[in-house]
Formats: sequence, C-alpha cells, structure tokens
Amino acid sequence: MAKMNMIQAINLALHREMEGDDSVLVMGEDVAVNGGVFRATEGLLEKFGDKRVIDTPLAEAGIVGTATGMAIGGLKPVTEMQFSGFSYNMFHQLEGNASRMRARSRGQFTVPLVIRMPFGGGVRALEHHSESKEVYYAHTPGIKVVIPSRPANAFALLRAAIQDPDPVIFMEPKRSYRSFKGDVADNPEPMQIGKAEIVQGGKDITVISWGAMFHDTQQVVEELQADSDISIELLDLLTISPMDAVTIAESVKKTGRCVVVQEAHRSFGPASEIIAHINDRALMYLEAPVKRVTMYDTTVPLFGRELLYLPSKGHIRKAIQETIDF
Amino acid sequence: MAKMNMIQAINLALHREMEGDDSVLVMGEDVAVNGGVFRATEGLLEKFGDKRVIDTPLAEAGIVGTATGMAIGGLKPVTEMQFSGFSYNMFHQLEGNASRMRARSRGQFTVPLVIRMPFGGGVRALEHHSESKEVYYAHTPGIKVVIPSRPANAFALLRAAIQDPDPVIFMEPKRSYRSFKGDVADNPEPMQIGKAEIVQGGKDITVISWGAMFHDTQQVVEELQADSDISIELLDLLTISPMDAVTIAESVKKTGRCVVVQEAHRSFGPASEIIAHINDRALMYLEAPVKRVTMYDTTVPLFGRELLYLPSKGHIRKAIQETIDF
Amino acid sequence: MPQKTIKEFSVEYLQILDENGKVDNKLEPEISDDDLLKLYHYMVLSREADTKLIKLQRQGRLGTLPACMGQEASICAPTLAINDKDWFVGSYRELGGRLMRGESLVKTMLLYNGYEEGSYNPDSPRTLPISVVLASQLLYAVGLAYASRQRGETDTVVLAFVGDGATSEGDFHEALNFASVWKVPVVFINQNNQYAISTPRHKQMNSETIAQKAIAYDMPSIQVDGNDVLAVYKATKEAVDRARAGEGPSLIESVTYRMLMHTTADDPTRYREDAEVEGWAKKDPITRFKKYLTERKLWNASKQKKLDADIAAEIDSSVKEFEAMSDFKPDAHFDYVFAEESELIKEQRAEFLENLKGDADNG
Amino acid sequence: MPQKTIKEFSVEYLQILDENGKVDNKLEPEISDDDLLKLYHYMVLSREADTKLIKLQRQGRLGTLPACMGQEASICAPTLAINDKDWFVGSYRELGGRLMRGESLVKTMLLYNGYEEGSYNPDSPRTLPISVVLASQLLYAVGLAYASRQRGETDTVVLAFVGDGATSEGDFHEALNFASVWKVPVVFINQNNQYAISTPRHKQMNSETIAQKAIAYDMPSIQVDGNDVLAVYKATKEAVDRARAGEGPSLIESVTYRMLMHTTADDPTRYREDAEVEGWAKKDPITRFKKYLTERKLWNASKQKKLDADIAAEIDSSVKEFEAMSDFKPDAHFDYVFAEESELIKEQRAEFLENLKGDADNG
Ligand SMILES: Cc1ncc(C[n+]2csc(CCOP(=O)(O)OP(=O)(O)O)c2C)c(N)n1
Ligand SMILES: Cc1ncc(C[n+]2csc(CCOP(=O)(O)OP(=O)(O)O)c2C)c(N)n1
Ligand SMILES: [Mg+2]
Ligand SMILES: [Mg+2]
Repeated sequence: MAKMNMIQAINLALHREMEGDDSVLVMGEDVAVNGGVFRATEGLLEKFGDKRVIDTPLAEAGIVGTATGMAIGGLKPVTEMQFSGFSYNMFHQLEGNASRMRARSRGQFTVPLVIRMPFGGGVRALEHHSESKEVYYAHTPGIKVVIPSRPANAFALLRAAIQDPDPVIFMEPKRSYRSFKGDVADNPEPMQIGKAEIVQGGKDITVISWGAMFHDTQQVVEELQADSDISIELLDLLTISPMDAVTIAESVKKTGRCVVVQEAHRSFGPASEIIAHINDRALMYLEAPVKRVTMYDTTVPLFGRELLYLPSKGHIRKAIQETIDF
Repeated sequence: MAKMNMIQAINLALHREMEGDDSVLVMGEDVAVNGGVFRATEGLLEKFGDKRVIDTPLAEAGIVGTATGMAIGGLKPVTEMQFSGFSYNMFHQLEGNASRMRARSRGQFTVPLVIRMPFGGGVRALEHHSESKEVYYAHTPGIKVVIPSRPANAFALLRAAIQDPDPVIFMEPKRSYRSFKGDVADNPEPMQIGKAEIVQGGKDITVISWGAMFHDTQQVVEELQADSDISIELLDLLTISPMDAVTIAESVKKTGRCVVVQEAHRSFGPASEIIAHINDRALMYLEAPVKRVTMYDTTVPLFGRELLYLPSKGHIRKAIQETIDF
Repeated sequence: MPQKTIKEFSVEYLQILDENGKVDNKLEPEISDDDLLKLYHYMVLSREADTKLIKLQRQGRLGTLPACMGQEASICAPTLAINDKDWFVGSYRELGGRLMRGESLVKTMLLYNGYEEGSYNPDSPRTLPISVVLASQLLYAVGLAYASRQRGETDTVVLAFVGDGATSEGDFHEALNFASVWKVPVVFINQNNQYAISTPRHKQMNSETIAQKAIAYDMPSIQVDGNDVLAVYKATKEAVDRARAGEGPSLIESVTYRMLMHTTADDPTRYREDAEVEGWAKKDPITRFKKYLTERKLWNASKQKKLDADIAAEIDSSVKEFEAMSDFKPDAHFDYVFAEESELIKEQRAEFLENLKGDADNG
Repeated sequence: MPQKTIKEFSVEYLQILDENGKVDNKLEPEISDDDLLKLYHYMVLSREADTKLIKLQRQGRLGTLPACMGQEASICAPTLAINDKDWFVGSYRELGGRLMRGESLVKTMLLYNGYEEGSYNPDSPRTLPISVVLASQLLYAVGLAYASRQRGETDTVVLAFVGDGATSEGDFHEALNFASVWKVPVVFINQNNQYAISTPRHKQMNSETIAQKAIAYDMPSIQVDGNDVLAVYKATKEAVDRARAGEGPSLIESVTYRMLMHTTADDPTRYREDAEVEGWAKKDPITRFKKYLTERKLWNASKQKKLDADIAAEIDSSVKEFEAMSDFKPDAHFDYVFAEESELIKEQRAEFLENLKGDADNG
C-alpha cells in the first residue's frame, strides 16, 4: 500500500502490466524518451526498451490504426492520445475497424486495444485541451469507455482495461492527475469494468458523477450532509459504457431523486443516458425530475472563462437542494 | 407544385440555391460527372460548370477541410459525404475547425457550410453503408443536424441549410430517397431549422420519429388508429440538434405518454435526449415510462439480418400498445 | 554554400510480357511450372467467378458487389509471391487473391448475401476480411507487420492492397510513413485501375505516377504493367524478399484497368468512353498470359477445355452449396459485441428475441 | 519495353547568407532597404516579445504558450513576401509573423491569458487565428485559396505554416494533394525545427528531407536554410510569384531550430543535449542578419540602441494595456454558438447567469 497521485498510479499500472505480459506495449506521441507530456509513461522506455515503448510519428489515426493491427496480430497495445481533443483524427479508425473487427469476422479477429487519453478542463490549457466528449465513444458499439476518478481505481481499472479482450477507451481526468494522493495497493482486488461504485449510501437522493467532477460533487455532498440532515447516495459511474443501469436504477428506486453532474456538454450527454435508464427502470419511483448539472452547449471556453462554464460547486449544491425541495 | 421523390427534391433544392446565389458550390466524391452515386447532384455540372460542381479527390477530411476554408473565404460550399459511414474521416476537421471558427474568432470568421450525407439502413448495402449515428454530430456544439423525411421537407430544409450562416449536417435517409413521391411546391413557405413538426394531433400518446423510421412509424400509427380509438400525436423531429424541446414537452404534457422510434443505437442515442427533455420539462405529466424503440447496441448487421435489427413495425406497435396500457 | 542539388530520385517502369505476349527473356522471373499453372488457374477462376457473382446479383440473389475483371494479374500475381504464413490484407476487389488464399467462393457469396459468416475464414487464418473504409486497412497492415516481428516471426511479410483513389486518403500517407519509419515488412500493392468509381486518376492526383509517392518516405517503389503477370510477380517477389530480409516496406504501382462497373450499383457508361474500354481489352492479362504459357508448351486447347469444365463445375457446386444454406441464427450479432456479454447486451438480446417472436406472431 | 526510368526528380537546397554572415551575391534577392529594416525590426520584436511572454507565464500571468526563439527568420521572412490582401494561415508558433500582419501583442497576451478576444483581430482581416489541431489548417488554407480565385481575386495568395511533426498527419497529405490537383495559390512553409515536442525528425519520418514530400504531388519544393532570412525570403517570394501567376502551390522546407522549450509546459533537457542547442546558437538568424545589414551600412550600434529602446517601450506599454483589461463579459460564449441564438442556448444562457448570481452570493 502506497500513497500516490493518479499519474503515478497509471504509471504503476503500466509497469505492472508490461512486467506481467510480454505482449503489452505502449505507444504514442512523446511517450518514450519524454515519458509522456504528463509523465504517465515515465520510466517505461528504460525498463522495457524501444520495441515495447514507442515514440510514434505524430498521427493519431496512424497510432490507433497500427495498434489495431498489432492487436489483431497478438500484441496488446496501450496507445496514448496526447489529449482527447486530438483523438478525433483517429475516429474513423476506431469506428471503422477496431470496434468492428470482432463482429465483422465473427470472432476470428479481435482487438485487445487500450486507448488512453487525458480529457477535461480546469488546468488552464489551450484550445482543444479541455473537452469532455466521452459520448462520441460511448455511442459506438464494440468499445468500452472507462473513466477513473482516484489513484486506486485508475490503477485497478487500467489493469482491467489492458487485460480486456476488447477495445477500451480509458479517459483520464487530467485535473485529477496530481491534485491529490490516495492509497494504492500494489496487488488489489481486480476491479471489473462495467460497474458503478456506490461511494456512500443514502436514502434521500442519488447523486451521480465521474472523473474530475466527482470530487467537487463529493465535497458538496459532504458539505451538505454536514449542514443538514439530507442523506445522499453518491455514485461514481466509473464505466460510461456499457453503463451500469441496474445500480443506478436500484439507487433511484430507493431515493426517488437524482442529480447528475458531468463536465460533458448537456445535449446528448451522458446524463441524458442516465435519465433514460431511470426512465426505463425506475420512472414511477421518481419524486422530482432528474437534474442535469453540465457544461453548456457552447464550445468549451478557453481558460479565462472555463471555470464559469464548468459545473461549479454552487451549481451542484443548488441542483441537489432544488431536487430535494421539489 | 410537382410530384417527385426525395432525391429529385434534393436535386431541385441544389439547383435553386445555385441559381440564386453564385457563391454556392457543390463538391464531393463523384458528384460532378457521375451526378453523385445516388444522383442527388445530377445535372449540376452541365448547368454550373466544373468550378462550382467539383469532383474532389477521395478524402473526406480534405473535402470538409477545404470547404471550411472556402466558407471562411466567402463561398457557400455544399459538400457530400458519399455515405455517413465515411464521414468519420473528417470528424476532426468538423469538431476542430468548422464547428468552432465562430466561437474561436468571436464571429470574425464564420463557416456557412453544408455537409450532406446519406445515412441509415434498409437498402441491402455493404458494411458501413447503413448506420445512423446522428449523435456524434448532435453532441458537437456549433453545428446543426437536420434530417428530412419527405420530398417537401427535404427541399425546404436543404434550402434553409444552405442559407444558414453556420455549419449544418444534413443527413438524408437513403431508404426514403426513391421509395415514394410527394408534392413539392417550387416556391414553398421556407421552413425553419430547429422546429419539430406535429404531423397529426392527438391526446393519448405522443409518438416521435424522424428520417426513414418516420414512415414505418406513421403507418403503425394509422393502423392503430384504424383498429382502435387511441388518439395519437405524431411528431416528426426534423431537426435533431438543436432539439425542439418545447414542442416535445408541450405534446407530452398533453398526452402523458411517449414512444420514440429511432434507427440509431440505443445507448446514448437521440431518444435519450428526448427523454431528458421530457424529464426536465414534463416529468410530472408522465403516466408511463417513455419507450425507446431503437437499433440495438450491436454493430449494425450486414443486410442479411438488418431488418431484424432495425425497429420493426411490430416492435413499434407493441411499444405504443404497452405504453398506452401501462 | 549556394543553391545545390542534395537529393535525386527516379521512378522505374517494368514490363516483361507485352500486350502481344512477347516476353523479355532477360527479365523473366523464375516461377516453377506448377506455380505458373496455379496462377493461371486462379486468374481464370477469378474471372469466371466474377462473371457469375454479377449474374447472381442481377438476379437479386446477391447484394451489391465489386467487379474484378481486368485486374486478375494485378491481384493474383502478388498473392503468388507470398505464402500461408504471410498476411493478406485486402481492400474489397481482390477476389482472385482471396480464392488463392484458400477462402471458398461460398464464403464470398455469403458475404455478398449480407452475412458476416462470409468473413469468418478459419481455413485462411492470415487473410483479413474485406475492408471498406478506404486505405484504413493499410494501417493495420503495418501494425500486423510490427506484431509479427515483435513476436519473433522474423520471416513473416504482410501484403496489403489499396486502390488509386484511396491514395488520396490521409491513412494512405500515415501508413506509408509509419511503415517506413518502423522499417516493417509490408508490401503495398497499389491497384491503379484508373478510376475511383467515376473519378479518373488525373482528378485524384496531380502526380503522373503513384510510384513516386513512395519518395516522400524514402521507400523503394516501382510502376509495373499490372496486366503483365510476370512483371507484377517479379516486382512483388523482389519487394517481398527485401521485406523478409529486414529491409523494410515497398510500394508497387500496378497499372491496370477495371473493365466493368465499380460495383453492381454503378453505371460506367456515365463517365467513360467505350473506346477507352476497348483499348484496354487488347491488353487483357489472361489472354496475354495464356499466350505465354502456350509458347512455353505449358498450355494447350485441351487443357483449357478441361480447366473450363472444372471451373464451371466448381462454381456450380459452390453456388449450390451457398443456396442450400439457411437457418442463420437471428441473434448472432449479440454474440460478437464483446468477448463477455454485458448486462445491457444480455437484456437487449432478450428483448430482441421477444420482439422477434412478436413479429413472427404478427406474420 | 523492359525496365526503364520514366521520371526523375531532385531536391535543391538554398543558402544565401551563411552562418558567418557571408552573402552569396549571385543569389541575393532584391529587397528594398525599408523592407530589410522592417524584417529586422520584427525579428527582434518577436524575440523580445517571446522572452517577455515566457517571463509572464513563469510569473503566472499567462497560461501555457509556445516559444519561438531561433525561428524568427523562418517565420518573418515568408511573411514579408506576401501583402495585406493575401491570407496568412498560421499554426501556433508564428508570433513574429502575426505581429508583422498587424496583430497587436495585447491580443496575443489576451489569447494566452485564456480569452478568445485575443483571436478577434479585425485590424488584420486576412490573418486566421492560431490553429492547434496540427496540419488541419492546411486544408482550410487550400479552400481559402480556391475561394479567392473563385471570387475573382486573381491576385490573392495564401501563406500557410506547418511544423515538421505535423507532416505525419493525414491532413498534411490531403492538403498538398488537393492544392496540387486544384492548382491553387498556396505556399506551404514547413517549419522544420527538428522536433515535435520531444520527437526528433528521424523518428517522425524516414525521409531525409521534407522538401521531397512534394514530389508525391508533382509540386515544386525546395529546402532552405531557415535561419538565413535571404534564402527563406527568396524561396518564398519565388513561390508566391508562381502562385500569383496561376502556377499553383509550392512547399518550402525551412530548416531551423527551436532554441527553447516546445511550450512553457515542456522541459527540453529531457530529450536533447545542450551541445546540440549550442551548435544551433551559432547559426542564429538575427545575429547573422544584423551582420549583413551592418555590412550593407543599413545598421549600426546607435540604430540598434534605439530599436532596443523602442521595442522595450512597445512591449512595456502592451503589457500595461493588457493588464489593465478586465471586465470580460462572462456569458460571451453564448454569443458565438450560432449567428442566431437557438431556444436551448437562450435557456442555457439564462440558467448560466442565474447560477453565476448564485455562485457570487455563495462567495
Ligand atoms: C473512406 C471512404 N470514403 C468513401 C468510400 C466510398 N467508396 C467506395 S469505393 C470508392 C472508390 C475507390 O476507388 P479506388 O481506391 O481507386 O479503388 P477501386 O474501387 O478502383 O478498386 C469510394 C469513393 C469508402 N468506401 N471509404
Ligand atoms: C492533431 C494533433 N495531435 C497532437 C497535438 C499535440 N501537439 C501539440 S504541438 C505538438 C508537436 C508539433 O510538432 P511540429 O509539427 O514539429 O511543430 P512545432 O511544435 O515544432 O512547431 C503536438 C504533438 C496537436 N496539437 N494536434
Ligand atoms: Mg481505382
Ligand atoms: Mg517541429
């Protein structure tokens, strides 16, 4: 058990998986000599050599396309998109091949591929460096979308992603990379992709979030509970797709109220899917509309205004309060 | 007023806009000499010449990227993606530039661009030729997503799209291209992007669809009404984004029940967004969960099985019946 | 230091067996008699199968499919230059190559009848399914080549096909760049059949050759007469040998012609003249090859008669086998979303089966 | 017809003013004294501004920004070769070029302080905002060139910048291909500064030059000493003249070096040796240019003193103006979603303002 931040946990997970399985390799822009622009891949080159830790040419379709071939050919590539905002250059590769190869070939060819990508705002970055567009991936059949929130679950879920026989998009909330540390057991219970975590039980309202927003949400929840006698059930979604509809519905059946907090744009965002699952499975238990606390449907602003547009703690608090008071 | 099919209506709209405005041009793969693989652009080359009707090299990012520059430079390019399944090759261009130029430059540079793309299944096509992934575009700020269902609205909405000062994705349900004819007035009332159409009023249930599915849905609605005394309000969504939440909510407030029929995959699909709007605006009027009748979350099958996976009329009927009976 | 030339490049063209069947003996590649006959067999089989598939499509018994006539040398000769341990990464117009790789025509028909089962070919474990997203397959070809080296297969080569139109896609560029940087054993065969649907080469690119595009990557390349089996084979074999020897990738531009429609959905009379087609008919790769084999005493009329009969019988029995197939599991698609079924997929499968029952009940 | 050479190509290199400030008079381009001095002014301004911006970033007064030192010739000389009616399509490392185009340093600071207002430059209506999606800007540069011709501006040229790393992107290839097929007036300036963040040229590509990539498109190209203002100017001017004359696009590989970090978030000591940096310091473009101007009697110590003072004052007053700015409309972003506000955006703006009030109330 060691205290570490999320970047260290990710780095450790990569070390462990590369040690444990020769077929795992890491590739991307600046991942080898430089150790990645966020240092997620630091130390791997020295330990595993340049055939397994590859500084690729600067081309995202090239990275994901060749990695797809490597995966078909028996390797387990863990690719890095330097920022999620540049992952769209490879969207046709993912949608057209990696996500379909199993279905296309009736299981003859499969693609055990991981695509890691830092995403989300709040780090005073340039344009294209702050978006949260997990929906593009989540709406695509044949791939899984995972978003950790803490060092421990980043460690466990990245290992699960690398071991997964299918393509996994592993979106890393860059705002949480170094903002806090947490305990990480080097040999923890494996975590399963596809499960939301009930971080705390409660009975008055279900609050759902993931990624970096999870922490603001958790703080508000704690403050609200300190200030009042509201009992809040807090869920960390962790896997965006396939979504853990059952856990969500069971919680809402109990509480009858729900707030979803996401960095993604509102329209066609993940909260809409959560609401749809609640509609399907627990509508008659709802005592108030589910509230969506989200980025607006504007282009994500540069950092001068980004904190105004990201869900604020005040906004989260208000949403919970209004939903309770409804 | 003339009877024509949707392809003819689209072709006529292109003729009219090109006649009316010198800055409009048409470009894409095989759109000039061949008149487009569906003949949507037939006759334009002969009339407007090869500077305004361009057979481009085979590169979707190239088409949308250069068209973005043309639009910045004062032209109004109407691009064709041969099939929506190949539009992902240009996704980074659209997400990264065309959709953002207005916001990025505070309105100094704008992109009046139309991207036409046939989409959807039911025409016994090869892989990648049958998908309905309007969500990828609808979740992207700064662009509009329009889906006509009939010759008349295809004609009017394509003209509105070309006249629009912002990027419009115009998704054409290829199954409806030639399957029926309708009246098209050559000089109709202009139609506004952003409005759903109440095709028929009713009071027991709201049924929402768009594109090719709209027709199966309408048939089921007519059959049901013939067989029973259910009064159905039928909406044709027409604009996917920005969505006409008000019309949807007003209808559901009246009926208390709703079924959405879409070709898109279920998870993170348009129906989820419709449900979210109903949740926000009309939850307490709901007397039953909103039903989603959709493609499943599998890769779209080749045509041997596609009709099994597309929403069937039986499935639509069952969903309406169950929602009424709930 | 003033203005000076720092690099020089050239592009070569290779033809061995000319339009009249005359062979340049100095350049003639070594191919065993068996291989020559095998090659001829598959070229003829390809042409006959192609003709049959189009007929079946016209009768509504198959869906849209691409035509291959005219490109048999360009497709089959490269395939002869690799072996079973090598990977075959096609686009969608390599029927003859696929048949040489051991895929059955039954599978082809299944695929074009809309069943993914046609792309499941365990008998040809190193032949990838057809790829429709143009040029995208070149990137996984490069990755496959990397994987084979990484896994200690020092001998494996990847043969990857791409069309002239597809060279305009960014993926073409990225694939050639990655391949050259990694020096992986890939041989890129460009089927320059003059058209991308209706779009002729000169609207597709400003360069006179596709071979010269390899210069951007300091990659060996050559332009060959793609209707000349000997030239295509020789150029591919040399590239395959270089790749096996660890000398990296090559690009071969095979200049050929699509004699028929792009796919059965296409009408080529809209965009090209009959005279052009007739000109190319005179360069037919099979006629030319047959002349060569005849001159080498490997072929004669009675052998041809037997071959024609054999192939007709083979095609016939394949069509029968294909048409006898039925009973396609309706929910098969749920089996291939993930290795392990997720909860949502499980629920959706159940809903699907339930609806199916309902639809059946409703007639 | 046997094996034969069908095409030949070569790549030229141009240097006029060498590392020691020695000029090759036969190649010397015609530039007026005023223009030479203007060029020098902006190169020095760029260097000083760059230094200042990095300092402000280090003090937390600006966000992440790229460093330009060492590339001033490579950026400013091409900009001198176009005029105001021409389009300037940059990437993100062309500070000096932008200043020459009339953008104010205040705008630059606004942008790097996280305000889109910095990209609104009505005083420079044909200079596009910085572009971060690598190589994507090349495609809209090509479209702009097409539009200018189509709209009857027979004289307009588009100057487009791209880095060495960005040549690996598919968009680079697609842009050069479209430009060459359409024969549009674009001059592509490749800033080959040896690195893409930490990735050196030889991991980026197998080709020894970037200039040779133009051969794939039968497009004229040249490699120039990018730290030699005269060579960069001359090559660009010739390309611009060709473009204006309707002879189509060109690619210029400008061989230079990024002396500092990629951006302020980068630590170059992780991936390159000091010795390498020192080697390039000896090739500094400003030192070399100053020597040339001095030898031509256009420059002397007192002029330099005045220039230094002027520039210091200019930068100072820009910083003051920038720092005095406040009062940025919070909901400005809702203004630029669409030309006409949609219902949903209207509602969201109201919600936004409501929340803002709440947040303010909550302190
Ligand atoms: C990325 C992509 N864009 C468009 C298409 C539609 N399309 C299918 S085949 C074709 C032409 C391909 O031409 P070429 O590469 O020369 O190959 P050929 O068909 O001649 O063998 C087009 C445009 C596609 N399949 N993929
Ligand atoms: C499509 C895309 N992928 C990745 C990045 C992240 N990134 C920003 S700059 C850079 C290196 C660019 O190198 P080069 O093209 O040589 O330009 P330079 O920075 O040297 O001027 C990278 C990888 C990006 N901005 N866009
Ligand atoms: Mg072709
Ligand atoms: Mg660089």
